[in-house]
Amino acid sequence: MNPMSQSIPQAIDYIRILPEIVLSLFGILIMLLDPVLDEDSGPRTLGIVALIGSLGALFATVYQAQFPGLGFWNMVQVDSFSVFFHFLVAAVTAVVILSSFEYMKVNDIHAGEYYGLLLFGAVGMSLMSSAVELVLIFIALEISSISTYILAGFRRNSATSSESSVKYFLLGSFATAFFLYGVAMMFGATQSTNIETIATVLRSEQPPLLAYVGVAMMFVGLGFKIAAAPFHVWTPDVYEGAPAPIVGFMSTAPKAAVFAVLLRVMYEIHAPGRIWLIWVVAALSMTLGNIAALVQDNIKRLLAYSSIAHAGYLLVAFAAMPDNGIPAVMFYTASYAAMNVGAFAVISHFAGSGERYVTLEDYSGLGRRSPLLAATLTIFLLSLIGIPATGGFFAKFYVFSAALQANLTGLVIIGVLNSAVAAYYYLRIIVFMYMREPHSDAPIAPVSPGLGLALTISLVATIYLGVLPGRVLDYASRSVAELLQ
Amino acid sequence: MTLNLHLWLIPILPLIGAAINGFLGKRFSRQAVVAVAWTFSAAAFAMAVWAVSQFLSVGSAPYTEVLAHWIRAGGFQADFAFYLDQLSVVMLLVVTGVGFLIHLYSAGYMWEEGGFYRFFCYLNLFMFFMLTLVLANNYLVMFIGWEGVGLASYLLIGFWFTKDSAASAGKKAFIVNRIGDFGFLIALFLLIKHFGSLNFVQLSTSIAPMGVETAGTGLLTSIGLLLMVGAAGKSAQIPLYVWLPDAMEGPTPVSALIHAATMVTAGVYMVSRSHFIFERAPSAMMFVAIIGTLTALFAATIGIVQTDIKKVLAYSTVSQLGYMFMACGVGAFSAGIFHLMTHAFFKGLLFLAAGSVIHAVGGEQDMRQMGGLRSKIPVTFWTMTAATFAIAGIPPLAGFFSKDEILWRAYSSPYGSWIYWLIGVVTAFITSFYMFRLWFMTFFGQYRGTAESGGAHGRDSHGHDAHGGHGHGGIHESPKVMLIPLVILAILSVCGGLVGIHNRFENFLAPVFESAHPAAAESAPPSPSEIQHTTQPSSEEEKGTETLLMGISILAALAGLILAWLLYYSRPHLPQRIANALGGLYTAVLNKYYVDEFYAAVFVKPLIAGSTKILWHGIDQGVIDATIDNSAEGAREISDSVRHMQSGNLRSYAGWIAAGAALVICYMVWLGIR
Amino acid sequence: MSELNNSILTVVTFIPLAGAILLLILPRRDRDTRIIALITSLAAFFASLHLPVHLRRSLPGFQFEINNPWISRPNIHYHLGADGISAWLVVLTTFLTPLCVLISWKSIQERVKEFFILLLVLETALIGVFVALDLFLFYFFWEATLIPMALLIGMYGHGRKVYAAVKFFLYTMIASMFMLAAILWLYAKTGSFDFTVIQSAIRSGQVENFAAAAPWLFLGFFLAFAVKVPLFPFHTWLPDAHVEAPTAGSVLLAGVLLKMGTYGMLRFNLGLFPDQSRSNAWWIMILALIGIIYGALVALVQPNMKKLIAYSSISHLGFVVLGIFSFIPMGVDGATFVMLAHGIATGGLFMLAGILYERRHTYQISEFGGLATPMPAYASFFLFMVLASVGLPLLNGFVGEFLVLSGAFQARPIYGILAATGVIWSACYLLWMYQRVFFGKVTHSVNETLPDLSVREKTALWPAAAIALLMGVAPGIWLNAIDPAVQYALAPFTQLVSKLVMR
Amino acid sequence: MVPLSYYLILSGILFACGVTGFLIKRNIITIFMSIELMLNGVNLSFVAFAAQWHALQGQVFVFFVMVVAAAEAAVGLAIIISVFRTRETLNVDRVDLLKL
Amino acid sequence: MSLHLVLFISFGAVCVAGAINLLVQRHPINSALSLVVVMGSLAGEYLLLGAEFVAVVQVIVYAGAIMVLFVFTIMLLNAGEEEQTHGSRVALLIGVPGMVLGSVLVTWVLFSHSGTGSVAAGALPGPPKTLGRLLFHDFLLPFEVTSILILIAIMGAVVLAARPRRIQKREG
Repeated sequence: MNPMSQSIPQAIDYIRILPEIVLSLFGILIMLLDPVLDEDSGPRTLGIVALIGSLGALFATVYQAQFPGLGFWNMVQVDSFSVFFHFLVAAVTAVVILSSFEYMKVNDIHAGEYYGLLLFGAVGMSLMSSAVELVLIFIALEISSISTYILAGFRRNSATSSESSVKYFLLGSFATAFFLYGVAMMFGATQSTNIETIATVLRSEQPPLLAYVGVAMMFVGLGFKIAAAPFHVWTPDVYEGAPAPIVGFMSTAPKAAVFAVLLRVMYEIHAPGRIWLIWVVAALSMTLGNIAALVQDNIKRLLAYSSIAHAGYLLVAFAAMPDNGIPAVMFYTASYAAMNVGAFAVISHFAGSGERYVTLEDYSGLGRRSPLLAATLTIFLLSLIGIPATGGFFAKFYVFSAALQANLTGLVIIGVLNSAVAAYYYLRIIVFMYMREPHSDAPIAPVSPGLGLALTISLVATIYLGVLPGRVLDYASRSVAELLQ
Repeated sequence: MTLNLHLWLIPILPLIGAAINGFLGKRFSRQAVVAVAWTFSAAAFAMAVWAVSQFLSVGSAPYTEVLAHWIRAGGFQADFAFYLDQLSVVMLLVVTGVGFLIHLYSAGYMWEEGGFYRFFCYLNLFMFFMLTLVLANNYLVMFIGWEGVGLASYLLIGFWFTKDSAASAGKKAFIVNRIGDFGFLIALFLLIKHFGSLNFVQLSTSIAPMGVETAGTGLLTSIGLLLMVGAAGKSAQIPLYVWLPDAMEGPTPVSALIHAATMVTAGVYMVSRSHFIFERAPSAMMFVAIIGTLTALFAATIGIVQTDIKKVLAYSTVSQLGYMFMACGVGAFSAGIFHLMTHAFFKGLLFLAAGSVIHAVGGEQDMRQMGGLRSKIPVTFWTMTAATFAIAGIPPLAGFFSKDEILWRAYSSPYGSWIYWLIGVVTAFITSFYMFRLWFMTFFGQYRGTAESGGAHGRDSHGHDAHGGHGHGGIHESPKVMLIPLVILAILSVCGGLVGIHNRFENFLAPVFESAHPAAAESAPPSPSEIQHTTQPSSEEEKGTETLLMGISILAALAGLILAWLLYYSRPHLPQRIANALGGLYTAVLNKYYVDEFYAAVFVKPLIAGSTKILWHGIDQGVIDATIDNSAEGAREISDSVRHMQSGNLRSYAGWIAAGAALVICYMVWLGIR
Repeated sequence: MSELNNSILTVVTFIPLAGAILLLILPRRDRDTRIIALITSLAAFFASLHLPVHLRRSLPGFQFEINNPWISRPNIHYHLGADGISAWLVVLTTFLTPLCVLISWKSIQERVKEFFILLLVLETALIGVFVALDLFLFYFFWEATLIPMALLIGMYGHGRKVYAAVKFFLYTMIASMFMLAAILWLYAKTGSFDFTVIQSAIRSGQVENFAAAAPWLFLGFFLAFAVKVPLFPFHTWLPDAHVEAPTAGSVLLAGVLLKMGTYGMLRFNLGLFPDQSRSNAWWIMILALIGIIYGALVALVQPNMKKLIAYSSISHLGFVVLGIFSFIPMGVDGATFVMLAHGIATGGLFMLAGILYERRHTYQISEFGGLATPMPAYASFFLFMVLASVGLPLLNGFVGEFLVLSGAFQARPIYGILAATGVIWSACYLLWMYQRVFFGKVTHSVNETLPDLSVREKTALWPAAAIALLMGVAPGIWLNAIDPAVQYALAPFTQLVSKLVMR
Repeated sequence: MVPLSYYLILSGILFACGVTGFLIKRNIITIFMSIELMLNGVNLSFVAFAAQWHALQGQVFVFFVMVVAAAEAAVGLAIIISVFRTRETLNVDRVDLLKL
Repeated sequence: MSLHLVLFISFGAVCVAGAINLLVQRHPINSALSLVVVMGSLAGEYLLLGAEFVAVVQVIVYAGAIMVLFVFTIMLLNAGEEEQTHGSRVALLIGVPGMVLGSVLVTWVLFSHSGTGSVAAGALPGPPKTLGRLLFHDFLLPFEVTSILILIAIMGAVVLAARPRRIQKREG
């Protein structure tokens, strides 16, 4: 089964998983440091270590990009596609770590495990994007999921946090079981768990019925992870309960990774009959997400619904034909990551200790109380609406034009109408911030340098993607060309 | 053409005056203000005289002067260009002359008023617009003046703006004029659409080849009708005359200048300016004639019972304007213009004299509060007398010639008919009756008012605060500056008619109205100008009838005089009895046939109510906004129901997922076995 | 010179933005903020004067063009250009902004910095809308105007400001979504956003199944513009927005923002879909008519001064749409001219209303009366502006309306006649309002002591008045630039006509 | 000789039971057990297919699934404990602070 | 009726019985025990298929370690009879029918379209040697990665199960 002659992995193999290695090493380092550091200075140090780790992963990714190819006997494949997602995951992790510093202090969360889990989770997500073997994909998926299960429950003293954790965990495992069953059927249908082989088998002849069911089951599992309707039900509860920075993290990085998997599974193995399945799911997600968000008063929950809607937009691109669709997806994940992480960073700062201030009412008059913070959040929200000059606009733009080129006019119309509806609830937040008088003029804590840096980064990214989206998109489409050749 | 008349200076001069007074007048002393106003109006008059003399000296060929481009868009073109021919000569002289006199007069009349500079600013502004109107060489520039004089009259009527009645009168005047302008505009659009130009000369040349629209309808007819609508608005003809009586809220000089001598005649001028259209649209002509005739009679009847001295004059103005339109309607444009001129003299005079009377009795306008003023204010009395006899048409005064000319044309012209003539004569009778009524009530009998109280009375009657402050008790003759214009105008209205003897005036204007005969004249009724020529050496029986009719109209005038003497001098108690006898009719006439009330009930109130209830509250808020808000509400409800999917119960969530999975599986299986 | 010609549009467009950024980084000191804002806007104004001055009247098509690739995929170009129409609209914008700064000098007392930043950003966006020749860029600026305006209303307005702001935002946002869809379709089929490229592609019939899609595309664009104008059924956001907006907001809203809609119709609906425009003209003109009369009648009965002016804007913009869809050069010239004239006149009226609001903090007409006595200068300015928007000859309102009406009349006489009644209505509602506010005796004792115009206010009002007069006396200055552009824009229609004639 | 489809059916039944358990059981721990049940079902089908294709990845996969299940069990039970600590109940129907 | 079939059916019967018992039992302990039964019998099925290694691991890891963990937790939290609350109509009205529909379909597919033949007992040649080679060579990476998974599991258990630090502080 393995063409390779040598029986032990070579250096090149390790390079192909270099980012993962870096991340895990730093994770372990943190775990080792955690006990020996003292209570006060500890968290900060650990945070910095973790930051270094994620940055290391970033550089490792860049370095790795020069050595495309398969590694570990067709387990992982490094191509610009995987590099893109590696980069994304590492970057998101770094920003989230930055934005976590003060959150940890305010909510005194035990830093060690927190950062460790972040890094390990990042390992899983990175692996997902590069794995070409269902076994590995499965394990990576589990790594990222389990770490996020735990992170969701990290606000130890709050009932909601543990509740969100348990809900996420049980439903997640439930979905995983589906995914697994799907894999089993795929295996049954094609005698293999390697994506390449599966692809060849499925391409060769009319795929057996078993394969269809397998795809269906896998789609259920993955659809759950990306919070696509009707498998989205967990999202609002979990996002509401989980710590704000973590929500920023798990609404972007794992999602991106799962989308990578979905791309591989759906396109590379030419899963039969994907278009209409995704069509319906996309329409459903957009509509449900946006409509439900209209009346939300808890901002975290509101953004949770909006993330469902955004998953819908992403799926629109999925439904489009690959050569335009996939770049659109990649771009969308990138810009969505930028704006959502940023938004949640602001929220996490404003929420205060124990996340007391998370309702819209609390946001009234924010424009007066701290203009800069409000302005930042406004830009992120505008990007989420899809106003030009922000990443969100081009994301939607590429998605819709891809869909139009695939003659999915109906879907585009639904999407456009949805984004019109969506404008309302994002606008509500802005209205509260600028057009309402503040209830309490309790001074807002000054933004810590870490958070400030995080906000700046995500702001710059959002604007950059909105003003000069060309390079990113070019990269994406090149990688897709590789992927599909 | 070699000679350059600098016509543009004539309107511009008053404008400069207006600008100076408008911007700086506040800081000026009254003398300075007057100086400015006089200088520029006088300059305009002088300029006009000079230009006219030049014009006549070089053989009075029509003269055009292009000052600058104005509108040039999409092939259409209208320039600031002026045009001088015999017709505009007459108007020019009348406007500048009478205008200047009234400037003189106003200085005395308004001396004590607040906002002195404002008044003269407006007055000069009016001169500017009126002259633009008169000198325009195309309809659009004419329209500038047309609207401009409307504005000026709006401002001047509302001069005492603290008085609500004055303010509303001004507004009413402007809006009613606007209704007329609407017709005017449409006419212009028609002209543009079909002839691509608004220039009088070009139009007349391009219309010249067109035949007479005997069918009674057609392009020119509709243009004519629409123009007449405009004219009716400006010259207060039925049904748009309602604004003029209210306009008497303005200071008396204004009434004299704008609402008697010049502005209100703009309609007549415009119609005769457009003669080349009307001559080819008989039915339009008939329309004009009928409107004119009816207005003449109608207004005259109202005039009988008015007690406010200015209101009487106002209605008489309306009816006189009716005469002029009657003239135009029967194709006797020159006669119309002739009457326009004489009317400018004697009606201007009447108003000024009335102003002098009011001034004398301290702001009182009700004739029942006057009487016996003959001795107290002799100059005013004599000038007034001249004017009264003139308007009544007692030969040999100005009014006689012009009115008689009109009546004769109305009878003899191919467009005319004996009905016009009959009504004309009746009107003439009524006119002389109510004019002499005014004359008798004002100057004869016992003085019924109280001058001292008059001073106080003046305050609220209109802003004559000055007269209270003036400190003079009793009735007094007006200052020189007011009397001089009276005298001049009196002379003019006595002998102004003589220019009309042996159709001199006609022949003077003939080139204008000759300029464009209808083509195929033989098929059509001969044009008035032709008539004029054929009637030049009029045959015997023609002569006979003319003299006969002349006699009748003179008799009518005298009858009016006698009747008035009877009722208001020898037997002053009679009128009341008659009034009681007539009862309902009398009150109807007294209330001006309830026309204003009618308009208010039929147009104004429904409009306001409709827009409020139906449009604003109904459609805007009731339908559109309601739809928006309801849909938003609906969206919110849907959203609320959707979020209940999130029951918070883990097992329900699992249920959703399982169901979803089932659906997906179904779909894929169906896909597979298909 | 030539390189200036190439860069001038960029300069004009981004001067205000630069000022805004400057304000952003400078510490908040209110007085300096105001002064900087004023200087910036003035600079923009003088820079913009370059356009009409150096515009070649003889050349058809766009000038001062700059066309650099911006984004490779999709190939979006930074393509700016101006013709006679847009050049003057730009100048209108840059002309009104300094006045807005002056007029809000005192009235804005808190969050001054934000206010002027928003104002300047708005100006940049507005200019951009008029000069963008890349559909994408156009849409970009189009949306960019939305946020600052909404914030201006919502943050500095009064009364139900939030409702107004949200209403304004959603109306326009949702409508422009349809335009976006249409633009995307065009891009998907032509692979370009460049206006001229798409235009030529359409005219040469290279766009596949364009015929089928054209009606929808036309509607997509039209809806976005119609809401902005606003045409009859979509107009209800305007009165609310105006009443609640701060003075400067209203001035720019009425003065420029609404023109975006009509400009869009003229440039894109006519430019890209001549046949559709022609076939849809009849109902669009009917909507415009309804707008004219309906707006006027509702204005007639408004108890609120600002609302009245707002409805009058609806009526006036109806004229513009009518003129545009008459396809007669006269009419379109007039329509463009009305855009400018209305910008000045109504802008002036709103400024005056705002001045009164500063003194009395109400717009209710019933609160006033006899104001001509305490504040004569104010009264005369007000009267002047009223006359200008009533359309008195020699003032700017007349020329445009006259051309529009005669154009409409030539196209469809009945429409022309009905529209001409607007002449009467405008006189009715404006003069009535004027009478109720200024004439008669002073009814409320508060008003007896109202101070007359201050020097600052006069400096804000004089330019507007002067321009209003100049536009009325010498419209040629504007028309000779507008006319060629219009002729060029209407070329396909005249061709169409000639084709019909040939058949 | 037994048709492999029997094994597959058995796995299907187990999986279905697991799903049912998730749907109807109230006790969180029991629900977690039903998940394990599902996983077992999956495992069985893996092995069965492996037997069919004589491909050992099937078994390897099962091995990994077990490891994952173990890890999940550890984490899951920890989570359940923390929930119990904050909520004093194991009944899912009572764990619904987060809703709508 | 071969021995193989008999054994399959008997194991299968026990297995299904256990599964159903898991569902019907009200007390978690009973459910846990019935789950053990299920797993044990599954191990039997594996043996029948000749996957000895899997069977053994099944017994050791699953029936052993994991279930012990379960029982331990149940004891720790001394969870009692589950009360009959009616929290969710959705689960019953939508979930269960969906489940039934889905499983019917899947079962049908597996039965008729699985493309599988029939095997003799112990058909799968799975000597641990080859399996080990596969595990440590081809699947080396996943194998190593599982270590991280377990690491996470440990951390998670520590974090979540440990009492909140505040409380500790209060005590100490």
